[in-house]
Amino acid sequence: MRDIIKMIVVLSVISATTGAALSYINNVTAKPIAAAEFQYLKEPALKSILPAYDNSLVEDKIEFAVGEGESAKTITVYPAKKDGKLLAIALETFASSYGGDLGAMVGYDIEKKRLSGVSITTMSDTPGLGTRTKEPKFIDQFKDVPLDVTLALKADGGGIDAVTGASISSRAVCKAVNDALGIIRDNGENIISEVK
Amino acid sequence: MLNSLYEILMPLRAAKNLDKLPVNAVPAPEFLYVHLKQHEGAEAAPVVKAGDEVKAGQTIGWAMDFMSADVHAPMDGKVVDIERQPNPYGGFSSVVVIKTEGKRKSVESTPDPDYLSKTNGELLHRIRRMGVMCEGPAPPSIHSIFNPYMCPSRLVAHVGRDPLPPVDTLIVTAIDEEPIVSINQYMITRQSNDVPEAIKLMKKLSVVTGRTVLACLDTQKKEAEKAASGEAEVRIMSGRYPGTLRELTVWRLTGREIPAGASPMSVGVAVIPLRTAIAALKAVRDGIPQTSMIVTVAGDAVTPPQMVDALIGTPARDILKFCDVPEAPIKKLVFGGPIRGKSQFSFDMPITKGVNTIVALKVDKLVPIAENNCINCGACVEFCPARLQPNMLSRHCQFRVFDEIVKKHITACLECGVCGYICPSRRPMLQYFQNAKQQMKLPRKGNML
Amino acid sequence: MRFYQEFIKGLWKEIPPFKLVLGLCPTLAVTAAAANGFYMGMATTFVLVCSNVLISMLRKVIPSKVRIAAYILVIASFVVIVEMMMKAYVFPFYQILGIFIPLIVVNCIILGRAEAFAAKNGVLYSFADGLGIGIGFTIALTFLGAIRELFGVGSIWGFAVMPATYMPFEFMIKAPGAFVCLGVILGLMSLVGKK
Amino acid sequence: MKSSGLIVDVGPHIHGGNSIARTMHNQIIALIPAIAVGVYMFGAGAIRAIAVAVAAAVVFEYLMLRALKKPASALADGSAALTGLLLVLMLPADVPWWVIVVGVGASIVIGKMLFGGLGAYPFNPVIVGWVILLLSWPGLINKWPRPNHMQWGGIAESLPAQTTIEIMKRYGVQMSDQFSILDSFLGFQPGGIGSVAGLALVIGGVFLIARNIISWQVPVGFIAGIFIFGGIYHAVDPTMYASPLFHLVSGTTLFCIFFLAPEHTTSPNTKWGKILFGLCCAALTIVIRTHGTHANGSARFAILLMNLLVPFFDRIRPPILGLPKKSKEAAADA
Repeated sequence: MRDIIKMIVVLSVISATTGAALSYINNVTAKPIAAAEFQYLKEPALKSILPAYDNSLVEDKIEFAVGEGESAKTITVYPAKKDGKLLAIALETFASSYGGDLGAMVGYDIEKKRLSGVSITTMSDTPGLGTRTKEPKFIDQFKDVPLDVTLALKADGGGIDAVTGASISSRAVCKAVNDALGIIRDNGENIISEVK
Repeated sequence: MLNSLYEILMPLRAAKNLDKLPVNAVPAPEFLYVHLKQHEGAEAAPVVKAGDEVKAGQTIGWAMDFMSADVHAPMDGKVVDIERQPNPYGGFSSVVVIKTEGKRKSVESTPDPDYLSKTNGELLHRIRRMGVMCEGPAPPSIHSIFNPYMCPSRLVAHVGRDPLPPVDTLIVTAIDEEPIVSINQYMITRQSNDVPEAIKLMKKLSVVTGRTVLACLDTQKKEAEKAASGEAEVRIMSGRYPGTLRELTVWRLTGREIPAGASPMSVGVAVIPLRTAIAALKAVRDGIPQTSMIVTVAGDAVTPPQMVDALIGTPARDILKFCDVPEAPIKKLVFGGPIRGKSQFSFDMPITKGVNTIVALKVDKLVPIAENNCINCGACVEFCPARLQPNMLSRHCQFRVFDEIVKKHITACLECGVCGYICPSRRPMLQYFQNAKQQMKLPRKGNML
Repeated sequence: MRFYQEFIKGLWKEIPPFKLVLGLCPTLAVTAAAANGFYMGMATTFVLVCSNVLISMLRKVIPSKVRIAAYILVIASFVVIVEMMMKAYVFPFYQILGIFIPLIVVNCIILGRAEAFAAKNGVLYSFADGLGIGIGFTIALTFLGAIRELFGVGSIWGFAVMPATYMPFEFMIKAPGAFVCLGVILGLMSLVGKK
Repeated sequence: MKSSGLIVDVGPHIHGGNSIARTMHNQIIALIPAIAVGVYMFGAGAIRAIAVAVAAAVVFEYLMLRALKKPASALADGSAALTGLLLVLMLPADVPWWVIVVGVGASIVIGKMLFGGLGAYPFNPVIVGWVILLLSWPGLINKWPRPNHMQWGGIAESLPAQTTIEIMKRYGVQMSDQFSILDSFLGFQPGGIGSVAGLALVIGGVFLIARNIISWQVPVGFIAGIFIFGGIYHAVDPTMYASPLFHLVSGTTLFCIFFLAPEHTTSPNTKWGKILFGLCCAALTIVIRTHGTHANGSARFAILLMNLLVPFFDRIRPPILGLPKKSKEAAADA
């Protein structure tokens, strides 16, 4: 009997202590984590694809609903402004790839009416193979693409050179960018007017 | 003749036309070495001593238990010595050395034309006294075939099973188990006059309630039908090797599978080789004891193969000399068939009642057998008559995982040697199994009848 | 002296994945590059040292019947702390190690050392043991990662060492390559140990 | 009694004459028609590739035999040469020499010798080597030269040299309808050196079966499976799924059927096990080809996966002779 009570007491004490420690640390680190996630995940991607801007992307971002019925979803749009003037917008789209979902941040230059760049945000493909889609050699092919184009790999009859050995990842990037192009084509005016 | 056996992956077939060869009697050598253990069970007790004069057919060894049979002097002569010598089938046994005199004489006989009116017990006793045995490494005597309960070694396999059913099928087989062996084939063509009477005697001894079958090779159908003359129905079977084994003969003729280690009596079948049946007939009717063997001498060192009638106790050297076979090229001398026979270390080894064949092989035809890897080709699984997995069993044996082989029913192995014959890796399959059985003290397959 | 011995044994005699053959999950999963292996090893070392020390302190308090549950609680807490700290202050490391950090909880090296060493020895020796084994683990993971990276990518720690014409042997940085590579190293280690 | 210097051992005292060397040499002989067609189609490049592969295989085997302290005489059985030959026949004729060397090395060292050599490996070493190459340099070993004498009325000229399977996967099954099955069967299709020529492979396979080197059950089961499962798909929707004949003559299907699937060590032993093994390989081949991404290597992946299940196929076997009825279940468990 004494053993059982001892067990219960010891386990309870350890659980309570660790629980308390964890919740304290969670509180302390919540803010730095959120900041770090934006800083390391979204910001580099946005910086690489948007022209120079001076506003805070986090504060200015808006949620925008696109599609109808089953394909309805909410996307986050980041506007890039300089001196109060809207230069470009960026939005993130996803496509399923070799190792799971692949996220692409697509920037759109409002002046030129062309893509200002594409950057891969999240992917879990094979390191050294699928991840090579992040390299400029591949990703820079999406720069300055006009709105009315549907992108495809050369092997599929399009104009994009796939990363050797990673045609699935390359195809997924194409699809994500195509999605973004579609969204901008269909809703671009609305988004721009809302952002302004 | 044997060269045809070196066919790649071809099934072993019974040798053709060996039974048509003339049979010459080997003249008596100067010394005969008559083993007192030529049978299953205990060694016979000598009833002569050094210096005694013996006559052909005189009893020199007295059977000591139910499984064994008496031993007779094959020739007139003088007992020189009784000594321990290596037995061709392993171990040592007492040998009566007889110095023979002059020409080979016929055996004295005590005929009994009224034998059919005797009781079975009297007949079996007389057969045993006349020393009639089957062939093989540990040949059973004819009386133990009909009474497996009386043999301790047989009894083990029957413990815990239902009592023996009455014999409803008697199979007299004129098929030799192994390819070169041709003694039973010989009987059906050359001693066909005695066949009906022998079958009748066997029917009486086995108290058969159902049918009687004379099994013969498909090449001998006509002769067999003539010889059986209505005493038994003739069934022909192919002479493909593992199928000629006694167990498989029973299975092919009756569809009954004999439990591992048990005798065919346990499924109500009695199997008698034709040669043994005729020898038994000669024992009870003519009173002739078994003192000589008809031996096939073959192998690639022997061209052409021959059949000779040799006295029991004649050393292999004298038989080979009589057959004009030079000894120098012979590297392996096998008593018995080329698959399951027993290889001998000396040309001086005398023949016993178990020896029906002498196979002499040259070394250039022998293949190196070694503990190579099994490549899992599956040939042994395909050909195994017991439907075992010899490839796995041999690996267990090789690495001495003996518990596993018992679980995998190695007791059902017929020790036919086909797995070793076809193995492309040249693994010593049969050796593995025999060794494992010995280690685990499992019953070995002898000449189980 | 004994402190030194407990420390040094983890570096060769009981080096975890190669000699103890423990903790294979991270060994196979994260060693596609030398740097990944190193960071994973460091994170594991931190958890290992902390949990070893704490469990060694509590070893007389914890009843033996619930010891595994208690160990897991302690280990899991440290792992979560490591994860949150990394996320908050060294996010790039977190990005590399990602989902493998939570797996440290079930890394059998940590539970194994807790059970086999910390539960029976004093705090100081447990610290030495945890540090030694952890550093050994780090060395092993870095070594394996370096080999796989060298052949699979042509670089070590991100620096290209193979000539530009080298066609990477990408099998090495994929999952089956990890198995083969680890297997070969294990075989060579036991060969060396035999002599 | 004096010993006469005779050999004393256990029977059987004679041997059927089969040997590992005979098995391997016959398989190499059976590959000659396929090699001949490959050389005719792809020219000197094919000869070069084969020479490199066989030489590399022998060298690797020799080194491994030395390293594992086994007698080097095992080289003579030809199993190493056969492994190298089988691997290179699945590769394009213009593949760089070092790819062949690495692939053969992976086959011999990782696939074969590290498991204990001939008879001990669980996976077909040839496929292991090929998979390692596929994981490492997919671009190099899936880039097919166009056969020298190929005439595909117009359509294929406009396409890069892809195997018929790749074209079917990429452009739809209508495209595959335009290839002549007979042309593909005779070898007029892009692909590996020895795996394009269906007729030559069938000749080799029939030779092997006739010589009793491989048993007929695996190939027959495999072919039947292709017809059954491919036929089911084709019957459901002919516009979506290719015909079983197309599946049979394209890709490495026939090569796998006669040379990779019946490989002794990695295929089942029992009659029904072999047939079922062939059927399952075929089913997986069709499924991978129809729904998977690596359509080109579907048959090889199917065999690789089925190799894992060989011990289970081996349990499908007849009851042991003379075993009492009640323990027949026990026999099945053993």
